[in-house]
Amino acid sequence: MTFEIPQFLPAVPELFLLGMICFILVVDVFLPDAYRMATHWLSLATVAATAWLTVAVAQQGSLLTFSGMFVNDAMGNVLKLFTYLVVAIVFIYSRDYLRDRGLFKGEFYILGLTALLGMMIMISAHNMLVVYLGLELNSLSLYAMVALDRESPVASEAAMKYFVLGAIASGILLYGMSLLYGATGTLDITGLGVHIAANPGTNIATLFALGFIVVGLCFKFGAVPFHMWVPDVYEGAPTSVTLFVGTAPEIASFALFMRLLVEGLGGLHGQWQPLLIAVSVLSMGVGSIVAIAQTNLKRMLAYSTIGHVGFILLGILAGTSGGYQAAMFYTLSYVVMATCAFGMIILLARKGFEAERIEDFKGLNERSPWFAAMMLVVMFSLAGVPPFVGFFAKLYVLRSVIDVGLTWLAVTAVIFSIISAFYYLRIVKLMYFDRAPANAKPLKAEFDMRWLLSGNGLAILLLGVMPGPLMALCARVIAF
Amino acid sequence: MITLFHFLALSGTLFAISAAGIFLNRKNVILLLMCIELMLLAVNFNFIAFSRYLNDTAGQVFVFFILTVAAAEAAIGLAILVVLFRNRRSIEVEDLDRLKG
Amino acid sequence: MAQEIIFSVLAALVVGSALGVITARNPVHAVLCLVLAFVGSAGLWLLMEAEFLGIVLVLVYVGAVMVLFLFVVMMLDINVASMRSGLARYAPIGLIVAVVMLGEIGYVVWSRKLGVTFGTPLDHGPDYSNTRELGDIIYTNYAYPFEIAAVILLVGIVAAIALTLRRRENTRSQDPGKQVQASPVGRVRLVKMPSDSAKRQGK
Amino acid sequence: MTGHSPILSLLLWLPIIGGILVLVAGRVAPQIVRYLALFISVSVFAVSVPLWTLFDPTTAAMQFTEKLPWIPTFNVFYSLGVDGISMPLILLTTFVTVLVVIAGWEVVQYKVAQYFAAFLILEGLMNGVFSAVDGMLFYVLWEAMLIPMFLIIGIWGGPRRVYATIKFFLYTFLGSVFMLVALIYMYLKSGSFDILGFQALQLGLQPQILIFIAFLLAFAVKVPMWPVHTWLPDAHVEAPTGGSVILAAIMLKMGGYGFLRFSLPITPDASHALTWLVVGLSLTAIVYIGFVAVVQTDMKKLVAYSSVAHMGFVTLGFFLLFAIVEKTGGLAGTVMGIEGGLVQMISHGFISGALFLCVGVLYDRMHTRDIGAYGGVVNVMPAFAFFMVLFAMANCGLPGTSGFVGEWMVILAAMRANFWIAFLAAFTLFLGAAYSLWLVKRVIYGDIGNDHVREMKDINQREFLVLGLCAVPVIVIGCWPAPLLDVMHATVANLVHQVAQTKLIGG
Amino acid sequence: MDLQSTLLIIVLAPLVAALVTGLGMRFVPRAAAHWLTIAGVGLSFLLSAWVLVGMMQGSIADSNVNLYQWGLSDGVAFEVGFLVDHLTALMMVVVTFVSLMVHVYTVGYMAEDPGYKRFFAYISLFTFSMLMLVTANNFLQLFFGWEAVGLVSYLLIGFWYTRSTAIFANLKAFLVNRVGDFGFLLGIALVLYYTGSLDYATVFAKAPQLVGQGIELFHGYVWAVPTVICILLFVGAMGKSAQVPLHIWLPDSMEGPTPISALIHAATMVTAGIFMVSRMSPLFELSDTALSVVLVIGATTAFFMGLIGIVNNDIKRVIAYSTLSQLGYMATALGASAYSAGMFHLMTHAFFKALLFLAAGSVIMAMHHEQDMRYMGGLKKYLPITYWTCLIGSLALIAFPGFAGFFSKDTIIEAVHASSRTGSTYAYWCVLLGAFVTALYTFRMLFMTFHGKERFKVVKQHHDGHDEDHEHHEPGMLAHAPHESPWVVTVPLILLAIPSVIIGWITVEPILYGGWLGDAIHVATANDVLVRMGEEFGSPLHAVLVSVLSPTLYLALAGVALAWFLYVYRTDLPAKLAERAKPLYLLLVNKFYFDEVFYFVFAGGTRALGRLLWQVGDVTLIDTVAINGTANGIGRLASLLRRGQSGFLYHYAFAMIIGLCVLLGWLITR
Repeated sequence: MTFEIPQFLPAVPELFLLGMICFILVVDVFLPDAYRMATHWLSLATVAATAWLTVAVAQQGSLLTFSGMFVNDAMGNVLKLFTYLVVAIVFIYSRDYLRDRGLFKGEFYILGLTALLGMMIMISAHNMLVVYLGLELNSLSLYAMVALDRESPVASEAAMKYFVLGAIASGILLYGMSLLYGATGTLDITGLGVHIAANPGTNIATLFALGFIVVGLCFKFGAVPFHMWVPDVYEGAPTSVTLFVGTAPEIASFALFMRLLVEGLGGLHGQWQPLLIAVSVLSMGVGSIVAIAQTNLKRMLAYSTIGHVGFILLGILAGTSGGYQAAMFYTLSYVVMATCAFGMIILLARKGFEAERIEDFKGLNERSPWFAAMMLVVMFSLAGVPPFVGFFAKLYVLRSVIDVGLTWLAVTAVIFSIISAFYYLRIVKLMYFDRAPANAKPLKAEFDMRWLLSGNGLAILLLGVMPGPLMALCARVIAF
Repeated sequence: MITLFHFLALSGTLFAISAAGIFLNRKNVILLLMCIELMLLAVNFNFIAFSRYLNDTAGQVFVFFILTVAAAEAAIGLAILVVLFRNRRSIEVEDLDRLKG
Repeated sequence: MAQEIIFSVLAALVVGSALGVITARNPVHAVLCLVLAFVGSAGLWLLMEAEFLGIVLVLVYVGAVMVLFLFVVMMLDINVASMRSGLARYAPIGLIVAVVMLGEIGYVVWSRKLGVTFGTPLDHGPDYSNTRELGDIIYTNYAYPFEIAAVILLVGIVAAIALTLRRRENTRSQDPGKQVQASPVGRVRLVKMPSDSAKRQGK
Repeated sequence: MTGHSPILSLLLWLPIIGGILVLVAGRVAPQIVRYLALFISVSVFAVSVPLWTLFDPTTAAMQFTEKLPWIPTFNVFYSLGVDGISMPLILLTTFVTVLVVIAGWEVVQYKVAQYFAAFLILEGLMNGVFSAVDGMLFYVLWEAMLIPMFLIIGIWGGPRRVYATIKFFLYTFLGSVFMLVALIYMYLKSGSFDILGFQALQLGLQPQILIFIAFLLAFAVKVPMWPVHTWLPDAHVEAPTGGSVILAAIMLKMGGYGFLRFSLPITPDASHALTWLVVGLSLTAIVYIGFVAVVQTDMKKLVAYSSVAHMGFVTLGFFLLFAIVEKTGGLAGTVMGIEGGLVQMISHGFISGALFLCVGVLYDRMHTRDIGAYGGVVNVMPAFAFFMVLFAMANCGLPGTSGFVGEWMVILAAMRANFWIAFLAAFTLFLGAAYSLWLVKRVIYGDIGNDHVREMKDINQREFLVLGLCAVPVIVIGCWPAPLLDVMHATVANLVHQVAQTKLIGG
Repeated sequence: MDLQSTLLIIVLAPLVAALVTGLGMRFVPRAAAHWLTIAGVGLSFLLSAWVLVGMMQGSIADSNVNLYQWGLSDGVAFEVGFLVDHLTALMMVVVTFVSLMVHVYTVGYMAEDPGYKRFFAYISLFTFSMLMLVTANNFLQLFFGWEAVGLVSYLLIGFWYTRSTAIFANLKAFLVNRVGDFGFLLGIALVLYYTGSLDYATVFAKAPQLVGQGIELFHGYVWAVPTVICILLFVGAMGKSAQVPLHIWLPDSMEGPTPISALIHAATMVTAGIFMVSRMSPLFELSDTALSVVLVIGATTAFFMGLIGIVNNDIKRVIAYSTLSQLGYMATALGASAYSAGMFHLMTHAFFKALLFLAAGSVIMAMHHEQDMRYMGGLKKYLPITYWTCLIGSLALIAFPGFAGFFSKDTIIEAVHASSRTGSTYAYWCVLLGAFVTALYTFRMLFMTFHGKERFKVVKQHHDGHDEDHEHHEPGMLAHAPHESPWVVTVPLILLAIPSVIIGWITVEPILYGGWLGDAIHVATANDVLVRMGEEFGSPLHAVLVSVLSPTLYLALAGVALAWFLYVYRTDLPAKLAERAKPLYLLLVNKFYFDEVFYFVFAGGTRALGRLLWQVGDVTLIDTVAINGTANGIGRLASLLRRGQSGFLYHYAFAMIIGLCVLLGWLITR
């Protein structure tokens, strides 16, 4: 049989990252704890270099390699770049937190980088097998990271739940893939598209497979009713891991939806739209309502994530390129906001003290007006109040939904957004209207974290005042 | 004559059984893990059957990778289980209720 | 004809042991049932000329993974007594779900409307090697997934170690980090001592 | 009007930047914060004066326009402009802000810089709302306004401020999100967010009614109209004096402004179909709320309710149009209704603002708003009593004060529509007098109520200045509203003709 | 100097004085306060007198000029301007003259009052407002003046703001007036609607077209437009001119200082309604119904308010009720289309009623602010001037032949007699018996105050009777013997006494029958009773002689006699009578229970309704149920859903698998 060596160039970033992972792994083993910083900076450098490579190898159009299993296209590259950015931020935010808790070990970075690799693979996967493998690579790393704090009972409990549910979900996804494979005779995503386009009559097995796959994807995204892991994991995991779990993977999950549902099963849009409508309404509802009853900030943010996932799904289910652009814009801006929010929690946390309870933000305005303002920006942005980016994200998806005539859905969405505004306001209220407890200490943080966090918050404002460029970017990279 | 559908039915049955198992086993996490293994087994049956009746090896390759991943998965899962047991002295599902609400 | 018999026997075995898994009173029994199920499946796979996978299933899965399970089950001694309590409470709903799932899958399967048309599986000659065929494509077309799988295994190792490895006191494990750090200064110490003659002359 | 200096942009950004400067000053040089804030607000007012002087009252077109692309993806423009409706409101805003800054001079002691900064930023946003010609820009500023107000009430507010702010925020948020949906819908129909484009848009009756209701929700909450008014008393009671002033003097006006800018011209037929609803609600506000105001025992609540009642005249005046057309078949009288409503908005801005300032003056001395705690204030504070009585009289629409002009015109117009509408509207003559003067009787007149009152000092120069600055326009507009009316004529006439012709196809 | 600027000065001089005195109160010295204001009012009096004279000689023609445009909207121009004709000129003179008198009088009366300057500022301001009202040439300005006088009246009734009764009275006065304005404003609005203008000239020109037009107020019931308009306008007049049932504020307004009672609540402001109706005669002439209403209400006021005067013991309130009654007479005249008679009585009444009030004020000063006549008596020898002027005033009031009141009042009675309008019979009997009642209460007042034996003691102890707490000192106890008031008080009395005697002789003929008021008053020939009376009318002297034949005179005399019998000769009888006719007595003492009803209906009703709407509507329904209810509901839902997140792994798994089943089921069954 004939076989030509595949083109490696498009996949250089992944390969480089893989190499660096092994290198860092080895280096880290030979490092005494005193020099652990090296791992930190090394990982950051790796991410930066990968980003550079990604930019370097990016080219027009989409380019397939590895016998069509790997695709390098504009959307993928943009999503990857954002993922790098988030992961780098996460590493910087986490450093002091981890050090204070004795978790400042190489494993965090190794697993983080492998998770990153997994996300990259998901983002540029073009074959169901690769999708599955990328998903697993990512998930397994995340399971381990959640359990990384071995002394913490809640962490291990969270990890256990995450693991079991994740395994079930991937089992379901696999079953769907197997059926799909049987129904279409191919694993290739292009092949799927072609096959479905070729025989338009929806056949029962494909639909059935579709159901399984949607469930699998929704689990990864954390959409109701497959969301149960989200609050527990967010609360149980160490905050820096929560920061990781809660941000970057959302981008990858969005990519999964795009690859599987849109590029692969786009022909079945009529079939999966109702499913996603149901899921997104449920997500928005549960997310916005249950969050009200929370006293733990991480848990509250978990529910708010669920709610936002509902909004992202709105964009996807619209099924128009405008909708996909909206969903992408929403995902990216949400990730920026979530990073800042968890960053604030880390900022407030100190050795032996987790700033997880909502009360811990009392009177922040007196302790640090600047960071209180940053948190204010995040909260109003999450609530979807202009002029912050969160508003334009909502605007974008609502537009796409109304565009396809689902105005009632838009109305439902805005009602839920009002309900959700309540608990965001509660945070602002605590920070500004309440007096700080007497024993409140001033915030201490390395200057790089301060600057980065401030920049993060200002970015939310800036993207809000000037949403044009990012929108244009989304519009350019998603053109179906 | 054994047809594709025999295998599909078998895998379907396995899948259903594993689902039922998740409902039945409320005590102990290991059994949940085993149910998941059953689920994967069902999936493998599908792939193999299809690859056979499609005369396409891809399915078998997929199974090959599933097995690999499943092994790694089991390793990590059991590792987490051990950590959990060290923290809680128990792996009973009933005891995993620290995080809720 | 023989095939049908073998199939039905093995299928019955698989299903039966699967049921055993989920109803076993004792986790050890459950693991053993699972092993049985795997063995049966391996047989069925052989029947489908997926020899390599069949063997891998037995070697890797039964031989490694299941043993790992058993090991863990033994290590974490679980009180068998409390295993079955509360089974009844969820039995009905479990049953219902199983039946519904089965019904749905069954409906799809019996509807026999799968997307592609299935030819009859062609019987390979005796010189056919399933292993070679798999090998051919795994190392060529599927090189990329293969690499990923490798990384996944790596992650498995790293994670397992990171989570479970505990440095106990009074264990003589070696630490590469420290070894590399080793320097002559830390090894030999030269102590200067006055000789007896010097003492004597001092007098 | 091209080639002019970007006054509107200045009015939008100067206060915001100034606010940030004030925040910075709060860090580096706290002692100059007040003067800086005053300087900025005054200069903003100075910048806004040319709007009046250079305004061309003969045209209905937008003036001082600016247009830059903002969000190309949505075809959203940063486009500003004013006409006879919005120009006076902008001046009102800049003027009142100066008052607020002076009023907060030594009253505010906690987080001074943030206080003034919040008001300056708020001012910029409000100017933006009044001058936005692009729907999305309008909406963004409209919502953004909530944030500083939320903080103002919440940080410097009274004991129940949390309930009040959250109620305020969610109420207004609830109202406006539906407007957002409507805006998006029309954007998809017309391809841009240009308000003038919206007005030119052809719409069937069904969508019109839905859009109208969406807008109604947004604006009715802001105005506020019965029955979505209950946030106002709470917000006012808890807000600091400055907050109440801005809230009553300007924010409420945005609702009325919205009706003229959006509801009427964009959905004329729906407005026609639902006139009964709005008119009914307005009359309810005038009568029902009037009665409610009479029995209030909290001064701020009383003034707040009276604001609701007075805003009822605004909405009534705006929506008399179709009633008149139906009755008389002509447009005569419609302009008077709308202009009356507009004048009422301006004058209410001054009067209610002044009344809240008066309450603030008392509150700063006694730290209670309970009417029962006062009595015989005139004995110790004659100068203050003079202003209080003056504004109370203006509040019950005494001729010669601005409060009279609007009510007079609206009632005259209402009579064209229907005798009974005018009849109910005229209730304000009695009710307005009842609650205003009863308040005066219990607070100002009478023998000295208690020793706390006896110790009260009369207003100082600063307070005198503030109240005096309020009194002047009240009297001037009352005695000679012609100049104010003249700038509106062209715009309102144009608006009326726009609204008078149906958008229905073939209609 | 042309007419317009003259008018401008007439109107603005008091305003300037008021502003300077009022706003510059801190800086203006005390003496300057009264000199400034007196100068202002004096100036405008002289000028208006000049205008009047000029008009009498015909050297000054009627003029109607617009000063400036107040506002323009919808093609309707709201102007501010002056309409000067004989009617206006007459009113201007009356107003400024009485005002001037009061200014002078005040210098003495308020001498010790701390609010001295404020008082002058107020009354000057009042003069300005009143002049605005009378010189108006359009409804807007009329309404302005209308409200402005109301405002000043409000301020002046509450002048002694520390008295709870005073600040209650002024609020009451303002609110009751507002009820009247309610109708007035609607009337104006209707005028604008039907004539498209608010300018008198235009409106009156178009007025005839209104006839025959109908307005459907209730479904199926159509009213004639003029009737509706006129009744609404008259409602306004009822408020200002204190016609039943909106009269209740006037007696209480006596809480204000006496000069005010003289100026505002007797001479000028309360007659604004009468003036307005006369001004609107072209409209009122279009509707017999409206006029009948005016007639009946006026007559009722005239008679029944007089009755109350009989039983009241507060000297000022007695005069106040007589004012009510006299206003009733004027209204009756209007109702009988005898507008000029109404105006004539307005003028004469202005003089002698002001006189009476000021005299009463002088008495009150002498009694150290004691107003209860039961503690007076025999003051004649202490206050001669006051007594004689007061007597003149009383004679004028009871229409004793020859005095001012005689000409006007008799004419009214005759006019009503002659009128054939619906309700005129009732009205006639009211006004006729009114004559008797008037005489009774007037001389009761006179006798109780000046005749009989002294019912007060003079306790020799130093007591400053003029400090603020004069309310509280022992009734009937005087620090020192009463003495005649200073010249600033007596001079105005005398100056007012003169016209009370002679004015009738001079003006009766031109005003009533000479058609001197000219075009200002328009009477449909069919209604014009005065013309017919004019035919019998020879000369004032003749009229006096003829009066011997009229029942009026004898009724009046009977009244006087009865008063003398009861309050000088048999002073014990009144108490007995009161016992005998208790119910009637109580009815009168409680003023027919009007106040009670009003308090209950208006004050009580308003507050009850307000409280109901607030507590039930706002607080309960909207806030508690709708708003907080929703919030709590969501909160409860949250905690409910929250329980779904049970923390048990298998529950989570169930959720997933059941969700899967549902999705699949939905997919394959569609």
